[in-house]
Amino acid sequence: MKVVTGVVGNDIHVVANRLIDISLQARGCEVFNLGVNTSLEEFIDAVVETDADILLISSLNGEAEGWCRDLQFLRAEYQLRDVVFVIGGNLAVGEAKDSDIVPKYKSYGFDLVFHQVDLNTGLDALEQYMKDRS
Amino acid sequence: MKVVTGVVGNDIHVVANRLIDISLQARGCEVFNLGVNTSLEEFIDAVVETDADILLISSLNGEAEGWCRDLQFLRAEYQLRDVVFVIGGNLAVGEAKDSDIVPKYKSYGFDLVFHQVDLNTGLDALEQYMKDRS
Amino acid sequence: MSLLQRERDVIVNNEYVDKFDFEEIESFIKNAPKELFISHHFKKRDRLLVQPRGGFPTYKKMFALYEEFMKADIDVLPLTVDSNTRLNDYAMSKKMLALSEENEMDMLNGYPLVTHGYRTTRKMITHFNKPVSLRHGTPDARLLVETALGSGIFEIEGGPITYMLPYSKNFPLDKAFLYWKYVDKVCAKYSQLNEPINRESFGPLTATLVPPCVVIVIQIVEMLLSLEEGVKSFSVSFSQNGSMMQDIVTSNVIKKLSRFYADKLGYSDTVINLVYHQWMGAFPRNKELSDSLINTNTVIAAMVRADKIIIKTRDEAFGIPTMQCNAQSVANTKYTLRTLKGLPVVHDEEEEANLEAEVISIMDAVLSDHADTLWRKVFNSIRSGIIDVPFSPHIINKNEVITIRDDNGNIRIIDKGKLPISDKCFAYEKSKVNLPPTQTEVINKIIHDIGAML
Amino acid sequence: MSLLQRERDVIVNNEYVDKFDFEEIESFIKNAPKELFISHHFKKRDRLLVQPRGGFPTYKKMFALYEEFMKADIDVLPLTVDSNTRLNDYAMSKKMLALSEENEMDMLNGYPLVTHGYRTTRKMITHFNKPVSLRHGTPDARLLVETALGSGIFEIEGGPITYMLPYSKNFPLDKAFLYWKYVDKVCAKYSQLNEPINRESFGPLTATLVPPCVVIVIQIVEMLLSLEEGVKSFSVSFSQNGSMMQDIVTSNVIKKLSRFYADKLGYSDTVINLVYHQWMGAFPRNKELSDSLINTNTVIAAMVRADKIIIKTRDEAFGIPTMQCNAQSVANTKYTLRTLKGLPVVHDEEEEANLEAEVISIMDAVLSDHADTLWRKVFNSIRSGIIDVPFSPHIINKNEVITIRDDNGNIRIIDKGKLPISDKCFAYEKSKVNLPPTQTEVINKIIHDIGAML
Ligand code: B12
Ligand code: B12
Repeated sequence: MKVVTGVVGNDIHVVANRLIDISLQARGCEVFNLGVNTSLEEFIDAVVETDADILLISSLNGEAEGWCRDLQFLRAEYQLRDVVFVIGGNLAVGEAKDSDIVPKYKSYGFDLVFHQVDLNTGLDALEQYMKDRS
Repeated sequence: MKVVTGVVGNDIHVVANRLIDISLQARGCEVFNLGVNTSLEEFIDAVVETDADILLISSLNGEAEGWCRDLQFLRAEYQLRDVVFVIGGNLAVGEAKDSDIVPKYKSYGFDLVFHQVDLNTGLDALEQYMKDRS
Repeated sequence: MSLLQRERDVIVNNEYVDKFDFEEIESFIKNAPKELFISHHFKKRDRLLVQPRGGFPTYKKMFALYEEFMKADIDVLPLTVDSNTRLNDYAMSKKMLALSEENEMDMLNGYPLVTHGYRTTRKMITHFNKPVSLRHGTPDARLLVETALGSGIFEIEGGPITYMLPYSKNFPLDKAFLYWKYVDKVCAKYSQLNEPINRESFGPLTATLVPPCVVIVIQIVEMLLSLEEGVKSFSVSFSQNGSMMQDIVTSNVIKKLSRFYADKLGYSDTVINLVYHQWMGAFPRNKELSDSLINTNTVIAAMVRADKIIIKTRDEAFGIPTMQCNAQSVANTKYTLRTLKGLPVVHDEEEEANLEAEVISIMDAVLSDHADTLWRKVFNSIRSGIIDVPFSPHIINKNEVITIRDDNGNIRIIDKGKLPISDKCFAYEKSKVNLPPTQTEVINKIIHDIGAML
Repeated sequence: MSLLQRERDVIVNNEYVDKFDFEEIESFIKNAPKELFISHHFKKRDRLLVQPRGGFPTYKKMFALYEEFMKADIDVLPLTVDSNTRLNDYAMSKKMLALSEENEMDMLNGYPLVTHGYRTTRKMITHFNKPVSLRHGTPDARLLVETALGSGIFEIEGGPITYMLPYSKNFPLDKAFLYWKYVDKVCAKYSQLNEPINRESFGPLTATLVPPCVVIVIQIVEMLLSLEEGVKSFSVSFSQNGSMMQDIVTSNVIKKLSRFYADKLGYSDTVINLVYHQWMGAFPRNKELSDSLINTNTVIAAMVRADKIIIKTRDEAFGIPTMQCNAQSVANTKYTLRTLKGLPVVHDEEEEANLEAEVISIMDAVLSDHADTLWRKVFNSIRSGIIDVPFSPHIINKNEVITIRDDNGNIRIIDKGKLPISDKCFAYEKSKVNLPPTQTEVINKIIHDIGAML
């Protein structure tokens, strides 16, 4: 399984990113880690380039919404229907409820949304999702 | 102005009692301080004996309700209609609202009720009450 | 039948109490799980044990409180007794318990242990299988302690001085000494069956500007009185003074001197532990600030290297805390102790030397009293003001010692009354404070200092 | 016109910014009330100054935040800038500010200072008349700082290293040095008009297992770079390490050595202050526990005798705090500092000697680099790993140093990478930890240690 990962936008919180890298590798994935401060376009480019199965975006500093609104257009434009789009971390400025956040990001084109979900719980859910899908 | 004061029941919180003694004296009262751990009967006896104008009871440990329910009967029995009955301190077990506490103690026969009221605020109100009355 | 046993039979024969089955109690204690004994937990010394205060009138509510505490990973469960039971007014407790049960409203400020009895209470205590500490304030605690031990409560707080001078107005002090001798004897007796029963003294006293030397002397004296009767596990205690340094100094001196006097009088086999009470004086009427105060106290407890901390709640200024609030306080304290690392070991030579000298002077005076027994020496010392507790409501207390805070929050003696401390020590104390010029200002300063945490 | 002034004219000529009136700004600063200058408050040194973090997108909400803070008796107001402005993405800030204003919803994680401009912002700052501290994280802060100074913000946080290595991935480090030289020059220039503008370095860095020697070296180096440009008031800082003792040791050494190097290089007229940051790593997802952590940090800040403390809130793990929550945190901290008395002065000779030796070795290596200017020496040192910040996202950072916690919570170096610390010091560090046997276990321990406060 090929995974492109990184932190979206002008966000430089790197600690989670390092742990995600380690965890994905431990789960047997081939990881392309773009690191922090990555734009949506860079992510999409990397997905195309590496022919990835999963795009796993982190956002910690509350910026995600501003960056991810256009995902649906890019997704259609590049015809990336088979790639699984995942986002996780801290997906709002200030405190927010799951029930607001999850539908919103799904409407932007994400398949799986993990707002303030523990990393392992999220990655377990991702694995399950990939299994159910194939 | 003669004031009988003390702490009612099996209550031994003495600090407020010492301060009340000092404050009443500073306000020019003649103070008969029965101290802590004083029963309602002892208070009434002292009021009769000293011909006091005011009976100022403290209660801190939450016991007051158990002891003061019978005040109305004693008040009637000894015909103490002219004496002003005051109670203050912490008048319930656990946290309680003024709007519950004040009417309850008034129904027991108190003229003035100060639940968790600062001492000086209470004594100011008492002085005002005595003025309005005469 | 021994004299003690005869006395015991009389004590437990009380119209408010079910018949005691001493044989059954003995076999219960013999076979009780080690977990119930705090002395067993102290042995491990792997962490600072956390204990709240807490008592509700009904069995049901007390049980629910313990459940909340267990969720917060508590170390020692408290059983705080209501103030009527404390003053042996079982009739009032019974009446108020009935009212509490009928109206689902708390008409008592604690658990009326004697009224519930040991058979009922033991069910609860063995169910939770945690050490329980009896918190009361009772000059005559004989029946209460018999009930507690029968219930599985293996830590008994109090003593003839610490549960008298702050907790009573008229109770005869000489009687208190004899009643507490009884308590110690019974604890010592049961201590031979299993792990020792722990006795704990109540160092906070009136929690109002009590100078550390008085606290330490009383702790040592009560300890010695217990050890005389055969107690093998004893906790000395004190509460936050208002200055971190004074807490550290008090801790260092109380540890050193309690061991010193125990050894000196031939009790070197006794295990002595230190208990720290979070601020026992008036709390701010703001729950957020109370939380801050509580946490600061937890940090200090860790710094003074206490073995157990007794905690307060954010509801302190308002009344008996709700169980959720109390359990939250436990959880917060456990968190702070878990994450707080790398504590320095601190000493202040000068302060420690001064405090040590004060304690030794007073101890010398107590021990050289002409009376034949220790308790009578202590009794005389209190009567004469050699031991004098500020703000005690008790008629026998001299009430001559006056204290005030210095700029660093330390409690300093400005009038030593009959305390037999040396001129040098007294001069040291006075040198630390700038006394206001007028008597009224001194009184205002004292009122201000009582409210140091407001 | 000087070279600097020509550069300034270019900088402020930006499509997102209103025209700058430098003359007007100069006269504003000349006549600004002393209260706006934190350097003025530091002089009094009568208490530990309390400062939160905080920034909201709209002027209205920012004003309301300051009002809340004032009620809590704040000492220093913060102005935290959003992350787009930090990376000079003014277009994005503008767009998101507009969205925030339209929808009454915060679409930015801070106050977009450049977008609002100095004329608007100054109204707010002079209205409250408290010192304001600029918190950002911007490698190229030239326009931002010009705007800040024009607004009446007289404390500028940051520096070429501390606002680069933790805050950026690709920004060219050499440029950052030059851009920060500009900032320091402008600050120094304005410092001559009234009280000095205070510059503050950001010691927490990535807040993730950074060893104290690296923090201190970076603090000293950034200080020296500022002093070179004529800055007269500088604050060094660090954040809670995870061990009280390591905090105390770090404080003692940073105070001593920052003074030492300032004097050595001829800046003995500089005033140096110490700022302590409450725990900057991951917070527990439980607000009660966060409160406990915050308060513990306040106690430590007082123990290490900092001049200012920068505080967190109980909402830290969740997101930007509400203003009420933030103000409550200020009130709690002020309460603790007001009631906490009698703090001991603590030292640990062995630890201090070791840390001092480490810092001096690294400083020696930096200063003896062959380059001609200090900034180039530092630049080379970072590139070669003589200065190396764990968990930095920046491509230039070596990322070779590996640290872990010992049993007392101290951060210890287990792989020194290219840090030029002596064998003796490195042996000392390693002697403190029991390294797990396998690489996986080491990684798990590091993950665990990052979450020390969870
Ligand atoms: C110090 C203290 C003690 C000391 C007392 C030493 C002594 N002999 O005085 C010790 C440790 C011995 C003690 C014991 C107990 N205490 Co106590 N104690 C306190 C504490 C911490 C401070 C009291 C104090 O001295 N305050 C300083 C003085 C100056 O203020 P004050 O007493 O509040 O009085 C002010 C006002 O109430 C007012 N006021 C008082 N009377 C009057 C009258 C009038 C007319 C007016 C206008 C105003 C007024 O003016 C005073 C000055 O501002 C309070 C909690 C708190 N307030 O923070 C608990 C508290 C009063 N104690 C309490 C209890 C229950 C007990 C115990 C029963 C033990 C237990 N179960 O926890 C025992 C009591 C035994 C007994 N027989 O009464 C409870 C009462 C609970 C309730 N009402 O629901 C409190 C509130 C703690 C709590 N939250 O559980 N206590
Ligand atoms: C350390 C830290 C920093 C360091 C970062 C150093 C670095 N380069 O990494 C510094 C000090 C530099 C910093 C800077 C800033 N920070 Co910061 N920072 C934190 C802090 C305290 C801890 C983050 C951390 O390292 N956690 C440890 C890691 C392991 O956990 P994590 O990041 O939470 O990730 C876990 C989960 O989110 C999850 N996860 C993450 N991604 C994904 C993806 C998937 C698919 C799944 C399933 C799970 C998952 O798994 C991870 C492991 O458990 C948090 C608050 C907190 N959490 O306590 C704030 C926080 C993230 N920062 C915040 C902000 C706003 C900033 C700043 C903008 C400054 C400011 N205005 O306050 C700047 C950012 C500048 C920028 N350009 O982005 C905010 C975000 C606000 C919001 N979302 O509303 C937070 C929440 C603090 C706050 N309450 O204000 N920060």
